[in-house]
Amino acid sequence: MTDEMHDKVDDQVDDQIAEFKRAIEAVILVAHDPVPPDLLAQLIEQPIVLVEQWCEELRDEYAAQRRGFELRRVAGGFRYQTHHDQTPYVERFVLHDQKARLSGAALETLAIIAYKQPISRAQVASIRGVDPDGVIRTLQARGYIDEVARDHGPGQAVLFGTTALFLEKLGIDTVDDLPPIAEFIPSADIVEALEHGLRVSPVDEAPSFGSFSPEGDREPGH
Amino acid sequence: MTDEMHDKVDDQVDDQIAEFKRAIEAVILVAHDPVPPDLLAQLIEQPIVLVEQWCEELRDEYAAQRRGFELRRVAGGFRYQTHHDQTPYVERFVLHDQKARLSGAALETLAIIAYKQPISRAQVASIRGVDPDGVIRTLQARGYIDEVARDHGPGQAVLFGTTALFLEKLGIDTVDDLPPIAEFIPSADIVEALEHGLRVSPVDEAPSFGSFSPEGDREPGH
Amino acid sequence: MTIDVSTPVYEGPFDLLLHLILKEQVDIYEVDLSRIVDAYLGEMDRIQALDLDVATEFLLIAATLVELKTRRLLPGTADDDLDEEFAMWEERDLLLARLIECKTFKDVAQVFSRLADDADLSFPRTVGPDERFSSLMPDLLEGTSLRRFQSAAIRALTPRPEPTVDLFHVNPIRFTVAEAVAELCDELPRIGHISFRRLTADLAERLEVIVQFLAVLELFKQGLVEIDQTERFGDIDILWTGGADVDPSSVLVDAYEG
Repeated sequence: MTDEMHDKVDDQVDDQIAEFKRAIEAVILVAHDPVPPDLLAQLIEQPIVLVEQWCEELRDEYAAQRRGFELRRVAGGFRYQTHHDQTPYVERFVLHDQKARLSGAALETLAIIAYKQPISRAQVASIRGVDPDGVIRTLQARGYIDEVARDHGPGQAVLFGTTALFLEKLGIDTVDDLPPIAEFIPSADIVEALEHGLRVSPVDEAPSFGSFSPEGDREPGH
Repeated sequence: MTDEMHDKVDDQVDDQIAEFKRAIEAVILVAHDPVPPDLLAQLIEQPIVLVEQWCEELRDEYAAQRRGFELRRVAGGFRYQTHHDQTPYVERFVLHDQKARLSGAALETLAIIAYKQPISRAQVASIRGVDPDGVIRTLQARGYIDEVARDHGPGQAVLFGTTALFLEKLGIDTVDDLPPIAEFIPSADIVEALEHGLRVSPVDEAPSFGSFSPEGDREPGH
Repeated sequence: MTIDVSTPVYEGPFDLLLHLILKEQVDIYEVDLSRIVDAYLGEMDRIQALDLDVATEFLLIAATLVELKTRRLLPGTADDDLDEEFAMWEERDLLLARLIECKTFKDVAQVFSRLADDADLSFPRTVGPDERFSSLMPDLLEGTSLRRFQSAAIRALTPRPEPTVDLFHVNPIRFTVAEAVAELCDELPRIGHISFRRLTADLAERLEVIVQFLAVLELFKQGLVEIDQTERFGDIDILWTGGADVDPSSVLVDAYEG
C-alpha cells in the first residue's frame, strides 16, 4: 500500500468516526435522561469503549470551544447540561424551577442510606438516634431513595437504597464515585475528645482500659 | 490611541461577546420551546439585533463543525434540534427507548389534572411552580387531556380534564377509580418542619404523620 | 401543630451530645462530664414537648450520662462490683461508637451538600425529541401502573418548602456577626451568587437573620461582595467578588455583639 492510499484509508476512517460522533450528539440531544454508553453503542453498532472515548472527545471539544453547555457523565449515562458558570442566566430563565436544597436532616439520612444500602428504616433510626420516618418519606417523595428490597428476617422490613435521581442530584456517575467512608471517620483528636467527654473513670485516674479504638471492628460503614 | 490599545479593547469586546453567546447557548439548551430573540435579549441585556446576529453565528459554527445538532429558528424562536441527516439514528433511539414513557414532569402534570380537574393552566402552574405550557401541549397532543370547559370568571380561562383514552390507558373506568392520595399528602407546615429537623414542638397535637408505625397500607416497593 | 422557633435545632440526642462535647474540645483535659451532663439535661429541659419516640432516645442517653457521672464521682465503687463496672464500660463504648458514627455521617452530609450545590449549578436538557419524531413515540402511558401514577400525584401535590440555603453544619447556636462573616467567607466563594432570601430562608430566628444581614453588609464594606436590589423591598442579590481564598480572620468586624 502506498502512503497516499494509507492516508486515504485514514481519512475515510476519520470521516466515519466523525459521523458516529454526530449520531451520538443527536441522540443525546433528544434524550430525557442520561444515555448509557451501551445504549449508544447498540444504536450506532460500535464497541462501547469507542463510544465512551468519542463521548469524552466531544466533551473535550465543547470545553475547548468554551461552549455554554457541556457533555457530562451523570447517573450512568451522558447528558447535555448547562455550564456551571452560566447559572445566573439560566436561573433567570427558569425562574420558577428553583432547585430545592436538602436540609441537614435529609442530607445526613441520605448519607447513611447511600453508604449502607440496602438499609432498613430501623437501622437508619439507630444511627441517627431519631425516628427517620418523616425524612425518609420526604426523600422518597422527592425520588432520591426508593424501596429496593425486603429484609429476609422476620417482619420483612423494607430496605431502602438510592436512585438514579440521587446520582443526578449529586452530579455523580455511580455511588462508587462517592469518597470512601473511611475518609470520614473522625480524626484521633475528635475521638479522644469524645472519649474524654464520656470518661468512666474518676478524673485523676488514667483511662487505661475499656477505651474505644476507632480502628477496631466498630468502624461505621464499609 | 495606539494600535496595541486598540487591540486590547477589541479583545475585551470579543471576550464579552463570547460570554453572551455562551449564555445564549445555555438558555436555549434547557428551553422546552423555541426561545424568542427578544426574550434572549432581555435575559442578557443586549439589543435584539445583536442577539439575532450571535444566534446566526452560533448556527454557522455548529454547521461548520458538522455537529449532529443544529440551531434552528422555529416558530419565532431559536431551538436546538437534531441535524436532518441524523434522523435514522434518532428514530432508532426513539423507537428503542424503553424508558420512553411520560417524563416525571409530564406525569406529575397529568396527575394534577387528573386529580384536580377541571383545572386551568394557571392553577396547574401555581401547583407545579413551573410554566406547564409545553407539557400541557404534549399531553393534549397525546390525547390524554382535553379542554373540558371554560372558567366562569373574567378571562374565561380554558379548563382541562382527562379523556377516555387516559382512563383506558390506566385501565380504569372512571376517575373515581384513581387511588386515593389525600392521606399521603402532608400539610405544608409539616413538610416545612420535616425539612428543617426537630425544631418542632408539637404542643398538644400528636403528629400522626411521622410516627414510627409498621408498614401497614403504605406503599410497597415499586 | 405549632413551631417553637426559640428552640435551637438539634437533629437528635447524638447531635446534641456531639455538640456539647466538641464545643469543649479546646483543651480536652478540661472536658468536664459534669458540665456536659448538666448542659445536656438543660437542653432537654428546653426541648420540652418532643414527641415520645424522640424523648425516649434523649432520656436513654441522659440516663447513661448520669450514670457515667455518678461513677466518676464515686471512685470507690469500682472495686465492689466488676460486672457492673464492665457493663458501664460497655454502655459507654456503645454510646461512643454511636457518637462516632453520627459524626462520620454528619461529615459525609457536608460533602453531599457541596456536591449537590455544585450539581445545582448546571441544568440538564430534558427537552426530548421534537415534533418530527412524535409519530414514532410509543404510547407514553402504556405500562404506567396506577401506583406510579399515584406516587406522581403525591409528589406533585405535596407542598414544596421554600428553597433554602442550609447552614446546618454550622453550630446551631450562632449569634455573632464575626461568626456569620466567617461562615459566609466559607460558603459564598463556592456558591458565588445567591439572594438574601435564599441565604436566610433556613434561619428560624429574626435575630439570626439580622446578624446575617449585618455580616453581608460587613463583607460589602470590605469589598468582598456586591449587593444589588432591583426593586424597593425586593430581594437582595449577593455576588461574591472576593476571589477564592479569603481568610475570614482578616475581615475585621466591629463589635456588634451584645
